[in-house]
Amino acid sequence: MQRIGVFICHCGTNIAATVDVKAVAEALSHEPGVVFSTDYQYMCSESGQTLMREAIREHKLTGVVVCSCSPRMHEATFRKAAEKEGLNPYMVEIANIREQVSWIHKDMAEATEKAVILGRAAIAKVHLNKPLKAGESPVTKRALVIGGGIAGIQTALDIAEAGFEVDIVEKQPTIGGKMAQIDKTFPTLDCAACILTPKMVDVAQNEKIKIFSYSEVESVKGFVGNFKVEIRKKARYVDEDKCTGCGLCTEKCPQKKVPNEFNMGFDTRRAVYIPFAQAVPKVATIDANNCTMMKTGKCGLCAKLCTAGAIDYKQQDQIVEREYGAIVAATGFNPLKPDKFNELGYSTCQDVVTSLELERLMNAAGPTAGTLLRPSDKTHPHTIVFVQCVGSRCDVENERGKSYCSKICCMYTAKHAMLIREKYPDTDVYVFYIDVRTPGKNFDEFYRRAVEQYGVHYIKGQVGKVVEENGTLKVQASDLLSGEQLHIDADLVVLATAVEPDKSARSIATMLTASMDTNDFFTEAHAKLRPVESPTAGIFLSGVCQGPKDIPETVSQASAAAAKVIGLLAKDKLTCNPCVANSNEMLCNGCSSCEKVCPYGAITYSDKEFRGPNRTTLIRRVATVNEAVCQGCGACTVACPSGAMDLKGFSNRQIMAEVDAICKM
Amino acid sequence: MQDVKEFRPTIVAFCCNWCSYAGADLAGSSRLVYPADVKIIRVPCSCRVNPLFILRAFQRGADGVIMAGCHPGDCHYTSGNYFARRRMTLLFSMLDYLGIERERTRVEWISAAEGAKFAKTMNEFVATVTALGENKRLEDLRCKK
Amino acid sequence: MQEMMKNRAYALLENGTVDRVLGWTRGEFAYDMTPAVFRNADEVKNGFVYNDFCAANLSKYLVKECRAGGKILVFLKPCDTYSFNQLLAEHRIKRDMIYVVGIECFGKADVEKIKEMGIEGITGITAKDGIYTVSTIYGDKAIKPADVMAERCLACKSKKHVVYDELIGNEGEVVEDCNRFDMVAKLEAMTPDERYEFWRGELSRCIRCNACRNICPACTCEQCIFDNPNSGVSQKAAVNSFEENMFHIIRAFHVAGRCTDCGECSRVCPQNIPLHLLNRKFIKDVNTFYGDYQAGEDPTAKPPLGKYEKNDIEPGEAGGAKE
Amino acid sequence: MSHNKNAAAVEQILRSSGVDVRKCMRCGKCTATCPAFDEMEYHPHQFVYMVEKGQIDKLTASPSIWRCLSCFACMERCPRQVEPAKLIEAVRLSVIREKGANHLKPEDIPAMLDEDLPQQAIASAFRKYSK
Amino acid sequence: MHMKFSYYPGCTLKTKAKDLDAYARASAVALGVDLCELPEWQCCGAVYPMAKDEIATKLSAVRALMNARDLGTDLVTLCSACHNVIKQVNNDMKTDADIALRVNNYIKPETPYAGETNVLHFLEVLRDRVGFDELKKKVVNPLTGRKIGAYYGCLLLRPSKVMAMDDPENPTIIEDFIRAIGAEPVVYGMRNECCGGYVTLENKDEAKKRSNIVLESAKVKGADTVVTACPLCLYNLKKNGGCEGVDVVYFTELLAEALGVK
Repeated sequence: MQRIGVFICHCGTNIAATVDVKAVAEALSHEPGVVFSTDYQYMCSESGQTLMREAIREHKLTGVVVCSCSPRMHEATFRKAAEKEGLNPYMVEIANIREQVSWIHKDMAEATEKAVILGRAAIAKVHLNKPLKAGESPVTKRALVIGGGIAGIQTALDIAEAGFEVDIVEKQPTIGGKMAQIDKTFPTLDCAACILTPKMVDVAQNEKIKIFSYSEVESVKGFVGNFKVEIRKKARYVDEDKCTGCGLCTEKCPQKKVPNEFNMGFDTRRAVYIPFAQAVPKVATIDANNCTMMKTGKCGLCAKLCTAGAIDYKQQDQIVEREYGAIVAATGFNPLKPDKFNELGYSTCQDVVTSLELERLMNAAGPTAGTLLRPSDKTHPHTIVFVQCVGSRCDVENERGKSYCSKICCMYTAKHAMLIREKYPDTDVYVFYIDVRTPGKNFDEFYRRAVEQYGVHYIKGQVGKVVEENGTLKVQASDLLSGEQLHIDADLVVLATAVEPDKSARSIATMLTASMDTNDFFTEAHAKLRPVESPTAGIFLSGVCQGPKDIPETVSQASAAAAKVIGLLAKDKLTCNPCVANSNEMLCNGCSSCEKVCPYGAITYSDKEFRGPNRTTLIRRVATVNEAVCQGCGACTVACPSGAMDLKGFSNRQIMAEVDAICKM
Repeated sequence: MQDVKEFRPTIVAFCCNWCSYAGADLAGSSRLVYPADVKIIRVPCSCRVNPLFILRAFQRGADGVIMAGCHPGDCHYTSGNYFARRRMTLLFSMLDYLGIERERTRVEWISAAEGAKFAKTMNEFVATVTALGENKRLEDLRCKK
Repeated sequence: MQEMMKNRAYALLENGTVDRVLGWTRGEFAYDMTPAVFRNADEVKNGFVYNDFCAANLSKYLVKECRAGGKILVFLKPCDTYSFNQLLAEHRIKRDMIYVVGIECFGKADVEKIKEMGIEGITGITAKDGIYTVSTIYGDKAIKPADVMAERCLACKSKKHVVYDELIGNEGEVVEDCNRFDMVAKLEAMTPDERYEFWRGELSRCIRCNACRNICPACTCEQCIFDNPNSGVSQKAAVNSFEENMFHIIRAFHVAGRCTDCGECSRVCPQNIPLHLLNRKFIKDVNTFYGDYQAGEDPTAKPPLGKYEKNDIEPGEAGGAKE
Repeated sequence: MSHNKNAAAVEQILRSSGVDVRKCMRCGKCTATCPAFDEMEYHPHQFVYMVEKGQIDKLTASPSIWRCLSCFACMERCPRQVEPAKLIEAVRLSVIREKGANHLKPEDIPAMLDEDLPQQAIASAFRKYSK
Repeated sequence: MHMKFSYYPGCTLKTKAKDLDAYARASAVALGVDLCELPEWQCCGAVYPMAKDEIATKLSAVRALMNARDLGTDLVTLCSACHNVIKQVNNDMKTDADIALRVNNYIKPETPYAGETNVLHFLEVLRDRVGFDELKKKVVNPLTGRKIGAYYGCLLLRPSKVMAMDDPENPTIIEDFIRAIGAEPVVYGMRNECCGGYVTLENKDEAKKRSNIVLESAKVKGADTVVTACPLCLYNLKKNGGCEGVDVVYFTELLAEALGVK
């Protein structure tokens, strides 16, 4: 028989005003096994915990019931206090008499009666509680970062800095991501390449970091500390180890007409290419869809030219299996294609461009060598209209856009406007905005500079229609503050399109069993307190894959994710949740019903010898639960017909004891 | 008129820890009233609810049993509520087949953010079961007071 | 038929393919054919019987036989092969220890039906040219097999063997239109009160002899929860209506998605409770809600309670009481 | 706002139009897109805001309600599904549903006709302007 | 290939817009499309009643839809306005339970109507049923060298969720049609902006302004002809707009011409 102590918390007046706490303590003191029952003003306070610890000591308690707020609030607090006194923490149960009683019932007699019943149920459960000990599992001391943009790069560098191995898997031929395409960065206006490329070089030179470029994650198995990942290294038809990145092939390849995705299609590249000069790894890639040799078997010029002998037309995709202790999703974003906003002319007018396209049109390494020219006729634009919030902040029922604010557009548009006015003072720049959102250090000052110093025309209103006539973009818009409808003849229109998570994120989340929101952003374990962790243990989030953010924020979050990864990899062993499934081998039929409903693959089977009747032995197939993998959902316990499978901490008998206590009026 | 004592049902609510129990907490912190007849048992996931528990509750005097879990697709354990949904669909259909009032059992998906739905569901369910009256068809007279 | 089976048994024992033979032998009464294991040709010769009263499904006996080692020959009727496959799927038997001989089946006789005809004191039954000759202490009587065919055979779902190593007789087909859900549908069409009365009338007769459980090829638990004092739900004998309901609901639930609808439970019930109607309800529901599924048809198929669809029907939407 | 003296009128217009004015984020795209802008005293975004503020009297008295072309452009392009055209129609209906308040009277028609005018124009105008 | 549809011509097509109707019927015959005029149709009301509490004004459209359902055919329209009204009302019957209930209570049909009929514009018949490639094969008199602007106006495209004919801001259906009959389509910015509509009755100036904006836009891009599917658009563009060198005709007229049945 357990020796149970019962503690009724007043929670100030939160409970005591509605529940007669003294009466509850008195009633529960008569329950079987209860040797101590009292009430106290704040059980969660230091002195409340001391009261409990003293009672455990004095009355030699083997079990504790606290009637208080929700266990989601203070179960951990009370269990920790009990543990300090040498009592197994899993011998403590909570009866929720605040959220489930005092806060929702008005009548004191009724509330008191229900509090007693809930207390009885908790006591009944404690009678069947057993001390539980958390198991341990080892940790593979290597991390995987999925995505090689600035988020992935920063996370990898920080993890490597702490002395752990990191692999980066990047689906493009080079790391660098979106930041590599950007011209200048706000609010300092320094050049993106100047601050990004040194970090890319650091990654390449770091002995702890291995880059799988032009590669994708194929499958993920295992659990926190023990992931097994298959990586598909896509055939790039160039031997990475041999290629010196000399670039001869990329200059001589006769197939010149491939749209250059790095420059947003404003110019062309060859079929064998290195995306940009500072690419890491600096290795050529053959684009099989456009290579004459790959398509027709006739050409082979690059192979003839390559002195290193790196070209290999027969290369195949390769699957590499690697083990990791932690995985970081850094899958990034893409700008929304504004083809559902054709009133703004994106599909019909060449000179209506997106902001990322404008980055390339202004970049010194871009298709116009940094001179801002219109795509249509390569002339200088003199009137430029920026449209904010294209595809952002749409009603959820509006299938054209996203419901969220993309967060970065206000700032980069101010940056664009300012850079243009700086370089081409004869240009008129209009920005149509709904709200200007600039929270961030030096951000509003930056925006004000665009207005005050650079004379950018900020207009509160939206553009309703853009029509091209005789090379001029006729912009029809509203100016809400003056109550006018404006008709502006513009030369260039720039759409600040919403960011959206990369398309690969959904399938990666499925592989990682990490949850996503309706917009396909990864969900964090806690919106405020655990923002860089996924609810799935061992999966961490870095950068825009978790939600829109700018570069400074991405980098801080990337480092935060790295810190969490380092915290995990620094451990030699992980403590597991002890409330896991457990199979009674004597009862197990080995029928595999449990295995079929286990979402974690935590159940395995083996043939074991058992003592049969008359001193015989017989071999039976029985289930074993891997306690490090089991998350304790209990699906298997119901699938099991023989009752062999049970859940520690929520056993069949414990739950039935609660049922009995509740129904016994 | 006869002097009958007002019938108050006993309702057992199995709530999953991650969504519905948190939804009940939210109902509490939002001070949304529902009858004291409802008593909640916390389980890790709706898939932990064994038909045995439901029958057991009826045996011991429950007049209604409700199971609440995360919305399909939102299970903390990814698939638990999908399995629970199949099990309860079949179990409830069987109880109905045996002539036991199907209104005494219910499944509802309630998220951690749906405190209001939790209170509304419990109010509705208590009203339904109160209207049905005492559970006679799955009672065990030995367990009656 | 019996002779062909015996000859195959001799041959397979002889050439060492199998060590034992699982078949039927005569029990206490002439119509009482009971499962038996034969260890050699002599035992087969003297004891092996096969006739229209060999209704027992032998699959379940293989669970025990597989633990005894060696290789065993088993004769399976088409419906028994579904149970066999299901046991295989659940790893309760080992395929490589078993040699399956499929045997053709035209339906089995139900001795209760013979007795209902007022025939008493039966001492022997022989079949010839499609007529049963029943010898009794009062003389011989001739009856037509169709008049005494077991209920479950009248609604036979399949004449096709889903597994065998060799076949005696001809292979049949799955019976598409077997009407086996008619009675379930009839019950569903009743009011809840009528259904309650019906089942009370049936289940209240239960004496908890456990015959249904012991014969059921799906009930092969190492220890049944109802026998396990630690399960918290053990019962020796049903004390009242609740326990009667409880036992049968849980038993049906435990075999839901696993029951092949072999009908053994109803066949062996000494109280003639139509227990198969509980299992068939689950089978019908599974077919309706989740698509047709026949347990044992494909041992690699995922059972309906071991899988799900995201848009599965909600418990509140499923069917419902007719007013 | 619920205590506004125009509460009943607002309620009627919201119910009749089915528009949720609270969804408006004041972006002004409706007004940017409106082809009848120059003819209007109050513009589409103002309809939304003024209904929300309960300024129904001003709207019902304004000639703007007869100027909407029902071209659905504001509805189509609104990122928030607010549908200002429906609101304008509801305000107009609240006027012409009053007895004798028809904006277009049969006796006005002959003067408007010309030989090419399609019936459709008259039918449309009656639907929009009269009850 | 033989296709049979119920056909709703609408009032104006029986009077001022006889051409729109007659050329369509002649072309339909040439294309093997059977347009069976719906018996006893009534005026659709010409404009879609947007208010939730307008029921009576939706009834004639519902009756037409119900007749087509009972005949077991899709319902084809030609006039943009009729198409807009009938398609939007159909959508109400499908998606707005309250409106559907009240309409059905009013009409009391044997089988309540719930938006079962498929409403097609004749252009959609050409695109999705006949196919522009097939149409091209049947052209005997290709309009080679003609530069034609498509005028969509408002009613064919908006609200796009309901009308679901094409991209509401960058449509191609009429351009593809123009290509199929051998002419060169001219894409211009104002092709989906309003012509002034019914406001022409009391505000000619506005209608003139709107129509001229549209025609100027087409002219700048080099169109010699603008096609429409709406009698009121045709009226506004021709009568109130009027742009030298730009003719305004019904699309069916060009279709008939190309098919040699004009």
